Order: sequence, then C-alpha cells, then structure tokens
Amino acid sequence: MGLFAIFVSAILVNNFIFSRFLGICPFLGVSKKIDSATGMSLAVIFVMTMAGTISWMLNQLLAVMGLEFLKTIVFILVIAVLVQFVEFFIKKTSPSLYEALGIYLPLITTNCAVLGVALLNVQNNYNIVQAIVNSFASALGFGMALVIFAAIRERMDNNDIPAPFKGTAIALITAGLLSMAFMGFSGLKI
Amino acid sequence: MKNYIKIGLILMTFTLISAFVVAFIYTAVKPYIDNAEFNSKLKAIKTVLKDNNDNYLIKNIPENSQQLSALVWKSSENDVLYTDSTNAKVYSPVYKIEENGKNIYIMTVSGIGFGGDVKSVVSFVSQENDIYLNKIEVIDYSQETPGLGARIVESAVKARFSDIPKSGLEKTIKVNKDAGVTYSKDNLDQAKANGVIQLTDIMTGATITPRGTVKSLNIAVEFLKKEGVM
Amino acid sequence: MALNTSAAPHLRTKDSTRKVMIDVLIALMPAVIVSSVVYGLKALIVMLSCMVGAELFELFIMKVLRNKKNFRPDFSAAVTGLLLGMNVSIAVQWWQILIGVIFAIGVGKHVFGGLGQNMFNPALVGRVFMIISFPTAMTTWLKPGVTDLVTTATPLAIAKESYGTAVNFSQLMANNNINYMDLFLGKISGSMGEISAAALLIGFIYLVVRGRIKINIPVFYVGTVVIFSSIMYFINNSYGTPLFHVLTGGLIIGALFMATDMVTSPMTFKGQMIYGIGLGVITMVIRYIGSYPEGVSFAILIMNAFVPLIDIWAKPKIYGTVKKEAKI
Amino acid sequence: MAFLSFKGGVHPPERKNFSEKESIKQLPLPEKVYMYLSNHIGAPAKLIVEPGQKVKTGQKIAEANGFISANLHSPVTGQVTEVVKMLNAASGKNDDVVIITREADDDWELVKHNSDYTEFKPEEISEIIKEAGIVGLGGAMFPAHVKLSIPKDKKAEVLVINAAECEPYLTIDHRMMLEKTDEILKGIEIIKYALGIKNAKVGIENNKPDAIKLMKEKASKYPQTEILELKTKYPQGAEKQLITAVTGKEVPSGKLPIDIGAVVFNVSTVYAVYDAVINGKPLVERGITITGEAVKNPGNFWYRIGTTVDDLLSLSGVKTENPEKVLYGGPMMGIPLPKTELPTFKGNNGLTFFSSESNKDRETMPCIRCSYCVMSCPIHLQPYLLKRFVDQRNYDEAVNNGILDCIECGSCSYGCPSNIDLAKTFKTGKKVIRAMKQRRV
Amino acid sequence: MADIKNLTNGFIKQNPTFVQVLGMCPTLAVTTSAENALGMGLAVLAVLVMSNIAISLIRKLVPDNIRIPVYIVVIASFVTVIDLLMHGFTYDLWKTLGLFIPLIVVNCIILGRAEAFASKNGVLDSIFDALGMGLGFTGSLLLLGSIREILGNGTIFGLKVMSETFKMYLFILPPGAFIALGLLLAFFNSLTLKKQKKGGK
Amino acid sequence: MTIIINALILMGVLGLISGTFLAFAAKKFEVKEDIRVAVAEKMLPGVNCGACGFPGCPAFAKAYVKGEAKNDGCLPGRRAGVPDKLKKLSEIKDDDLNAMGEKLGGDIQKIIEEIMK
Repeated sequence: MGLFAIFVSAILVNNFIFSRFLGICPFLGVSKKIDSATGMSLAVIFVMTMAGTISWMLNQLLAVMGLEFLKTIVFILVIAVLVQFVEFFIKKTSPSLYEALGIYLPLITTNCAVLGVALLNVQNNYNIVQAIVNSFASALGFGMALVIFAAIRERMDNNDIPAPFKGTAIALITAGLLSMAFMGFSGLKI
Repeated sequence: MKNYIKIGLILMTFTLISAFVVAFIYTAVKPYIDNAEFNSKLKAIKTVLKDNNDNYLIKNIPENSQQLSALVWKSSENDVLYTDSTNAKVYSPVYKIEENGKNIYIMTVSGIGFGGDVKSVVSFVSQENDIYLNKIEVIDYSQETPGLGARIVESAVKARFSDIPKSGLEKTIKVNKDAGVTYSKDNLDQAKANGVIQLTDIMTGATITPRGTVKSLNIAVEFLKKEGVM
Repeated sequence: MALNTSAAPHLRTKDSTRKVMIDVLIALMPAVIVSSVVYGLKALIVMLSCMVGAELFELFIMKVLRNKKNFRPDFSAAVTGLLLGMNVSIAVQWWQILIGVIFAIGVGKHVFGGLGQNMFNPALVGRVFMIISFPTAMTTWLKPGVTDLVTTATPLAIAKESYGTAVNFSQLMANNNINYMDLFLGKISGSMGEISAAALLIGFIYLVVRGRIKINIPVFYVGTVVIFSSIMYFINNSYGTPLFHVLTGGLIIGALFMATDMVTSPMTFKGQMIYGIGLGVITMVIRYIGSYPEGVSFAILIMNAFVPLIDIWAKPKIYGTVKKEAKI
Repeated sequence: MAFLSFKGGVHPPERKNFSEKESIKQLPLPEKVYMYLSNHIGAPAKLIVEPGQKVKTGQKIAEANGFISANLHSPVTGQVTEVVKMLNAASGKNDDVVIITREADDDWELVKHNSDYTEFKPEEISEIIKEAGIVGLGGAMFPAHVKLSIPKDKKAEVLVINAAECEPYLTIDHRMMLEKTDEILKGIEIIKYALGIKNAKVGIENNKPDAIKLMKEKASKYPQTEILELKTKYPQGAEKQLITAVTGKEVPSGKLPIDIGAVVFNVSTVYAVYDAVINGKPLVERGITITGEAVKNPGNFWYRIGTTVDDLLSLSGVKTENPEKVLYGGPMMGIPLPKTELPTFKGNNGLTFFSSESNKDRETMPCIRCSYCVMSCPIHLQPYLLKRFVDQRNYDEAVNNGILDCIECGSCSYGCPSNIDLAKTFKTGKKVIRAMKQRRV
Repeated sequence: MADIKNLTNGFIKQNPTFVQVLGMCPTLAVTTSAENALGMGLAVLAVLVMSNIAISLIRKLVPDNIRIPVYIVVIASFVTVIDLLMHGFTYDLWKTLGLFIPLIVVNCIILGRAEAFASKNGVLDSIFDALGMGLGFTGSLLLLGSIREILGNGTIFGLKVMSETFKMYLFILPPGAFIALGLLLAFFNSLTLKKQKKGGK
Repeated sequence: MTIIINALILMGVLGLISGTFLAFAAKKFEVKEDIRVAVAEKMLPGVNCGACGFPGCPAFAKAYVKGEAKNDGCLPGRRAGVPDKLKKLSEIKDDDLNAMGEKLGGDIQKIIEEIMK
C-alpha cells in the first residue's frame, strides 16, 4: 500500500475510535473539555509515533531470535518504560510542557491504541516508513476524533438530556452517531 | 548506583520468570498451534477439492502434513510467489495434484478488499487442453463489513465465484456491476462463460469485497499463465 | 391597575419556531406532490404517515417518557419525519421506515434533550441508520411511472461504475436514457422526495422569500460541488458533468433542506462558508472514491460533527476589538 | 444609493406614522412635579433646598455631586413640599424624589446667557452647560459637560449629531428637526465652538426625508456641518453604531468615542444647549412623544420634566385605551412602568402605551440555533452562546466572549423565533459580573 | 480474612462495564456475537484471576518505582499464555478475536484490579475479587453480544431467532456497538434511578 | 530449548536495563511533590482510566487538592471507599499532614493508614 493510502485510511477509514475500537477509555474520559482533549491528542501523537517506531525495531530483533510470541510482553514493557521516562524527563526539564502534555502520559501507557498500533504494524508487515506513517496517522485520527468529540460534549453541556442518558450513556450514543457518520468514508479507493 | 542495579535485578527476576514460563508454554503448545493452523488450511483445501455435489474430485485426499508437502508444486523462500500492481497476491506454496489425467492446482490467493486482504483458497482443474476454476473457499475476511462484504463467505455467494470455465477465465473476470450487465438466475452459466460474476441479485450494496475477490482470482489465472499451465 | 413589566425589547417579531417549521413543511409540499405523481398514491401515503408518525412519536416521548405535560407540538418532528420519508426509496418496507423514524426521533433527537439540542440532523441519522441497517432495501430503486416492481439503478449508481475509466460520459448518459431535463423535473429513479430538483427549488424559493433559511450554506455547498466536479470533468470526462452531479442524488434536497437545518449548522457567515465547502468536498470524495454512490447524507452528518468546532473557529470579530486567535 | 450604516442590526416595524405628522404642542404647566435627585447617570445630585422653601422656575434645587453628576432645577414656580422615596423604574430601586407644588405662573431664574455665544470663551460655555444641568436627552442621560471636557491626552476631531431616532414609534427628534431647525444648527455651532473643532456630521435615518431635506437646506449656511442619510435600521442611533456609520471607524472595546476623536450629541440635547447658552434656560422642559397602540390621539408635546405620566395624559388630552404596558421611551429599549403615577425624568423622549393585543406574550421554546441573534447583533457577539455561559454561571467565558461589550439594544431578543429573553439575561449577567469584579478588587 | 463480598461486588454493584465503565475497547469490539463475547469474557476472566493471584503473592517484593513495569510484565505473560493456548486449542475463536487478545494486556480492568485490589489484599480475597470482576465483565459482554447478535444478525449463538428481513446490520457494525451499549447503559441507569426514587420516598 | 534460552537472555537483559534505567531516571528527575497530592494519588485506584474527566489519577489527585474536583469524581473508586478517604484527607490541616509525613518517614501508605484511623 502506498504511504498516502495508509495515511488516509488510518485517519478516515479505519479510524482507531470509530472503527477499530482502540483507545476508547481515554476517548470517553478526556473528552469533557476541548483544552484537555487537545493536550491528550498531542501526547498521543507523540507517544504513538514513538512507540510504533520502536516496537517495529524490536520486532525485527524478535524475528531474528525466533521469539515473535514474546512481542506483546516486550512491546508493552518497553512502551511503559519509555513513557514513564518521558514523563519524568519533561516533568523535570519543562514544567510548562508537562502541564500541557505530560500529565496525559500515564494515561497513555495503558491505552490500547498504543499497543494496538504496534501490533497492527507487525500484523500488516509494514516496513519501517509505513510503520511510522501508520502510527502517526492513526494517532492523528485518534486526536481528531477526540477533539471533535470534546467540542460536541462541550456544546451538550447544558442540554436537557433525559436523566438515564446523562454521562457515559449519551457519550456512547454520540460516539455511535459519529462513527455512523464516518462510515461514509468506508471503502475509500485511494 | 548499587541501588539502581538492585532494582534492575528485581525487575530482571520477574522478566526472567516470565520469559521462562511463557517460552516453556510456547514450546509445549507449539505443536498444537501448528496443528491447528495446518488443520484449518487442510480443511480449506479439502473443501476446494470437492465439486458442486460435494463429492471429491479425486480419491487421494491429503490427510497430514507429509502428504500435503509431497504435493507442493511451486514455492518460494518468502511468503509471496506472485504479486501485481494492485497488491493481489499468490502465496507460497501452490499445490498440484495429478490423478487420472486431471491436474488440480490449489493455491492461496488474496486481493485487497474493504479493510485489508481477502484471502481465499482456490482450485483449478485442468484436463487435456481445458481448465476451469473449480471452487473458492474464503479463509480470511476479518476486516470486511458484516452484513455487506462479509457475506462473501455465504455459500450462495461463493457458488457464483466457482465453476468458471476456460472461456471465462481467459477474459478478465469481472463482477457484473463492473461489467455493466445483469444476468438472470437461469443464465449464470452464460455469465461465467463470459467471465462475469453475477452478484447484484444476491449480494447488494457491497462492491469492494467482491472486487477484491475477483482480483485474487485474476491473479491466480495470471500466475497459471505465467507458469505455462494455460 | 398593575401593568405588565416584562423585559425589553417590548416589540418582538411574530416569528415562532412553530411557524418556521410549518413553512418548511409547506416548502416541501411541491416535492411531495411531484413524487406522488411519479410514484403513485403509495408514495404520498408513506411520506405523510412518516410525518404524522414522527410527530406522534415525539408527543409520546415528551408526554409519557419525559413526563412534560405542558408540551405542545412544535412540528419539528413532523419536518424530520417528512424529510426521512422523502429520503427513502419507495421499495422500503413500512416497518423499516417505522424503525427509521423511531431511531431518528429517539436516538437522533430526544436522547440529546429534544428540540434544538441534537448534534446531528435527525432525519439523516434515521436515513443513514437505514442505509446501513437495511442495505438491500435502501438500494433497491423502482422505475418511476411504472407501477409493478421493476428495479433499476439510480443515475449516480450507473455513473459511478465508470468514474476514472475511458467511458465517454455523454455517451453513457445517452445509453442509459438519462437527460438533464428528466433529472431536473424528476423523471428518474431515486428516493421519493429527492427526484425533482425543480419542485425542491420552488420550495426553497418560498423559504428564501419568507426569510427562513440560511442561504449561504446551499450556495457554498452547490458551488463547491460545481467547482470540484468541473475540475474532475476537465481531467477525465468520465467523472460526470457538474450539472449531472448537482441534479442527481440527494444533493438538491440535502443542500436546500437538510444542510440548512438550523440546529445542526454553524451560526456565522464564516462558519457557514467552511461548512458548505466541507460538505461539497466530502460529498464529492465519497461519490468519486467512496463505497456509496451518493455522499450527501454522510457528508452532512460528518460536517454536523464538526459544527461545534467550526463555531469556535469562526467566531465573529467583536465590534471594536482586534481579532483574537481562536484557541484551537 | 447605498446608505451609511453598520453591520448587523434589525428592522422592526417603524410605526412612526402614529405621531410623525403631529407638531409639537406646548402643554400647560403641571400642578405638581416630582424630581428624582438621580435624574442622570452618575452620582445623585445633592439637595440644596428644604421642604417648605419657595422656588422659582429654573432655580437650582440640587447640585452636581462629583464629576459625573448634574445639577437639578425646579421646573415650576412654587413650594418644595417634601422629599420622599419613590420607585425609579429605570434602576428598580427606591430613590429620593423632591416634590414641588406649583403656586404661580413661571417666574424664571435664568443662567448666564448671551445671544452671541462667541462672547463666551469655550470653557465658559461648558460651564453654562454644566450649570444648566444638561444631560444626554436621547435616553442615556450622560452629563453633557463631561463630554465637553476632553482629557488632555485626547483630541476631539468630529462632532457627531445623533438624529437617527432608530427607536420605533418615537418621533420627537424628527419633529424637533422640522420645527427647531435653526436652533439646532446654531446649537451645533455652539458645541463645535466649545470643543474647538470644525466638523460636525448629523446622521439622520432615511425614513425622515422631510427632515433631511430641511436640515440640508438650512445647513448650507454652515459648510462644515454635514447632513448624512443613514439606512433605517435598529440600533442605528446607538452611539458606537452611529459613529461607525458616519465615520467608518470602530470605537475600541471598553473605550469611549473620544478615544477615536468623536463626540456624540443627540439633537434634543443640542437644542437644550442652544436654549441654555442663548436664552439662559436651564434644563427643565423638553419634548416628548406619547404614542402606542393603546393611545387614541398620539402626539408630540413640549412639557415640564417631572410631570407624572398621569398628569401628562390629562394635560395633553391624550386618551388611552386599556393600556397593558407603559414604557419610558420606545419599544426596543424602553423601561416598563409598573404604574402610571410615576414621574418622568430628563431622558424621557417618549411614552409608549401598548394594548394587550399588540403586546401578546409568546411561548418560550428551546433555541434552535437559527442564527438570527448572531446575524443581528450590532456588536457582533454571539448572543446564544453568551446566554448559555450566563445560564451556566460561567462568567469568565461570558466575559471572554464579550458580554461586557453588549449594548443591551435588544436586537437579539427582538427577532428570536423561540422568544428567548436574551437581552434581559445579558443585563443581569453584566450586573453580576460587575458586582463580582468589585468584590474581587 | 477472605470476604465473600469481594466476589459478589463485581457482578452488579461494581460491574466493570456498566458501573465503572472500564475495558471499553474489547467490550465494544468483540461483542458482534454472543459467542465472541463469551470467549473474550472468559479469556479476560482467566487472565484476571491469574494476574490477581500472582500480584497478590508478589505485592510485598516489588519496589514502588518499578511497580507498573512488573505488573505489566506479569499480566502480559499471562495474556501471552492465554493467547498461545487459544491459538492452539480454539483456533476459530482465536482468529475472530484477533488483535484483541494481546490487547487484554492494556484492558484497564486488569491493571486496575491489580493496582486497586490485588496489590493491597491477600491471595484469597484477590481470587474472589478477580472472579467477581471477571464474571461481571463476562456477563456484561455476553448481554451486549447477545443483543447485538439478535438485532444485527437475527441469531443468538448462531441459532436463528429472527426473520432475515428484520436484521439491522448497524448493530453488528461499529456504530451499533456504541449505540447498543449506550442504550443498555441508559436502561440500567433508569433502573437505578427508579430504585433511588422509591428509596427516597 | 534454544527458544527458552533466547527468551531468557532477551527478557533478562531487557528487565535489567529497564529496571536500572527507570530507577535511575526516577531519582535523577525527581520532582518534589506536594505531600497532599501524593497521598491523594495513592488513595486512588491508579487505573488511569480517565473516567473522572481528568487525564489520569495524578491529575485527578492534583485537581482534588486544588479543589477543582469532587471527592466522588473517581468512578472506579466510588464504591471502593475512595470518596471517604479523600474527604478525610481534606479534613486534615497542612501542618498535621506534614508532621505525619515526617513522623512516618514519607511512607505514603502508612500516612493513609494513619489518616484512616
């Protein structure tokens, strides 16, 4: 697949939220304010691109050693350690960056989108460039979904929502309608 | 410094235990995994060795991996034997079974469908100068849309992809929507003879998955041509 | 004598939401009439029962489920119901439409809090729900003017197969007996209400005269479609003429009556511009390379999702201030 | 021809035909007048008379108490009866009111004057205006002398005369221009002289062609006074919108017109300035339009400030029919009166009487985002959004989105098909925000 | 002291899906049919029990600053083991669940229980807790899976229960997952609200 | 057999490096945190699920201490007694908390136990 196709497909067609269901917990959680959604998106873009690249390299190593079955453990361990390190690092070196971006990092370690993109890269046999593009675009798609969703939720703030639907229920239904809308992009021939 | 290494060692202990347990289980389970993979493959191969009336075309049906590996006709180091610009693929190995003057070619092929590869096992039967596509078994369609593209596995749909005579194969195979024609149920043979797969009446809405499948059939034909079978 | 001391301004327009909705219903009537001429009495019955059914369902929700005893119908549900009825093929079963209406009013509108608070156009929520849920029924089209069940393809579906190929487009139109006059008047197959551009335009002019509509959106939407399709037509004429793309599918009804839905479209001129252009681009992208021949419903829903963001981006410059950068 | 205007605004029915043909009638003197000490914006004036004291017409009864404050004069010759608390419909509070009972015909006590105003120095004119207690008669009641004292770091460049009279129903400014044309033009010269500037621009809405014609004719004597036709649109007469219409400049948010060199006076105020400087009359009388659907014989009248609404009706002989709502001013920004026993004050350019039919209250429904309010806001705010922030008590966001720039013109509420009280919400919202700011400081 | 309450808590009162809203990704992704839902639920249950036991056992040995990596390694090991076993013995199910088996690692429920419960409680309690949570999760998944399968495909566990024409494909597609779960959640909320109303009176 | 040995080597090396590296980084980049925030964070389940609307448990803890979050904001912890704990925490005065911290040598787990008494 061409890089452009990978890029568009990861954002629109196989959006992590709307069609792959990866990273739903932070999607529902950190979408109450546009500001935090933006911060989260940037953090995810950073971490996912990094994790996608590193896990691709690790996978080469695993393949050489015949240890592909260990990929889940190795990927998640390395991602967790790296994310934690990055968090330490920016907390110390740039408190302002930490406020804007770093506080979202712990949330990302246990975000299945990150491990998901690492595993997908392997599953689709991407080369290194494709893997990086895919990771970046997937994260971008995730971020876009998150920001759109946050804007919608801010607007819904003082809607007269029926009591049983308040909170997560309406968020899920909104996400469902969003996902329904984005099905229009399904099967784009790029 | 000592303290850091101590912590490192603690984590190492856990990773070592984990590595040992997982690796041990892996080595123990590996034969079963291979077996499961093999069985699913064999099941598909057996399916495509049957004709429309559910009878085997031949008598010697492979039952284990040794028998199967004896039938390998073409294979290559890397997974893919043949591919084209649309990224449709013929996977290694391709099997060939000879019996009673019949040559049956069995290959795993894929075309890009809706969300990824649509993978199928297909069988071609060649006898003297004639060749026809016997059967198709879709084995991987996990990314296709349920209710639309995923209906490709329904047997009624698969039947439309099967039994395509040489005349049809020689033209590039097309879905009837792409060919711009519609055949009635009674004229399916004529459609197949023209290389057209009539689908709009039984599988509405979806176009991409059948197109992917058709591409995988065409590349199989191309491969056979390249190898001089056709 | 005690005088009334309600707040200024003491002069108000005589407009009301109810009157706006009734005007929209009136504006849709020409299209309904054309459709009942083309598809027969059944079409009329289906569309009107959608309209009434939606209103009744809303009453049920408000009075029974939400226990709002003093609720008086505002006819917004009737508009939703009628638009949904107009946007399905006559081949769809009555109970499928019923489910569509219930989904549109219930999930599309009332879970968000009812009138004015929904994020997505409820009629389109219902329609897209039906497209996805009942793909076969929703893509079975009957030949207009023929009373028995003769299925046929919509002009867009016919054209879609040849995009990007060497097919000569005018040849294709001639082969399939498609001409612009038929497209304009409504002698084509398609959803009940979308077929006649002429009837829809009459209704639209009525709304414009009555000042009931955000006129910028259709202008930018149709304009973008024309420009985009002209470019593609210039590159390869199999992509269809701009006029063809404007007249076919739900573009006219979508641009005139659904993209302009007040609740789900941006408020400012700049926002409406972004919205209209976005609609045009997404529609054409779906038509050219998407898996659906017709992209209007999806385009509108997708742009609906962006409206809260657009409202933030396209804040008007407050009098006497220097334009501040929007936050995102 | 494209008329000068601003972006936004609404066009409510004008309904000026009720009274625009009625010339201004001089009313008989009232028997009793009620003067609010707070008859202007700013600090209430300080009372300098006592109950029982005799006063002449035009005698100062209260003194400006601070920079932004104004003098108050007795409108009749008679005796100060008492000082009581009375409801002030504008503020909603009970304010001090001086009651004066008339005992004789007018015995004027005038301020310093001269038929040739150039005899005065510009500062002296400003002093006379202050002494005469002149405030903005368009309704805002901002003390006029404050506008004339330009801060040192600023410079006045143009005098803008507000003759737009964009409020529906009201016609008094229109009549003033027709009947007191020369006085007004002279008044403009006086103010220009006081400000030390040359140019004046008079903005008149194009629904008053006769006034425009007459003013243009007579203004030919004064080459530096320009008569400009404005598009008939509400709120054309709002200070900032008028400035934008005639000069093309915007007054920066939170700043005053003088920051871009503009000084704005209403035509009625100009006449009051003329009357004070040339004739020495303090501000005790003015013109008023009495109109509305509930009025049988509407008209324009010249009357003494402080007359109660009831007295005004009986003196003018205006007949009303089941009024349901009575307003100080016009229908867009007018203040509703709870009862007709209340007095009038300096800013009263009109009294509008609505019958129940013309003022039917409609059902309030949810916002359907029709964008009417956004399109009509002359300040280019997003009223629907501000309303949401105020309702959420999210005042910070409301301020970020410009609620403090709101001029409360009511354009948004006027056209809202869901009948939402936007302007009212902003009025209370601004009050709360100002109160919170004060508490914070 | 082992407390049976730890077991029952997870079923309803602290149901991970409907009350705590955790582990949404697999909940939405694999509930296209009752069978898949059950398979996923049981896989999570198994991992949860094993990891809770292991973490409860080692909780005193782990220094704080590498707590998370250790837990992740433990959990990931069990997930890999389950993955391998399913690959070998339930091939078809393994294939449909696909990517979501390795992703059990990052299912918030598991790490959450490890952190919130197993790292602070004894082995027996942890087992109870894991069983409760796991069964609660499995139950919710099964419920959602059944509803989606019936509405979307007209079948349940592959058995036909509804006529072909009544199928609403939306419910087995991604949007249907969100919407069905949202409606279900609202349904449970309304039950709770009714109860509260009664209790209030 | 080679697979097991390979696995052991790889995982061992990975574990050793990661552990040492993290321990080192934690010390090197240590930022002194408000003890109240630290205690509040420890009281939370640590799931980092984000359901509270804040990006993770540390952010929620910080917001709670600042008074921007309610004590029942944590969904997973709502029935596990977290609201109670947080409430108790906010009832303690700064000085008492610091004293407690010094007395217990900064062991946050112990501080929580002390608070809950």
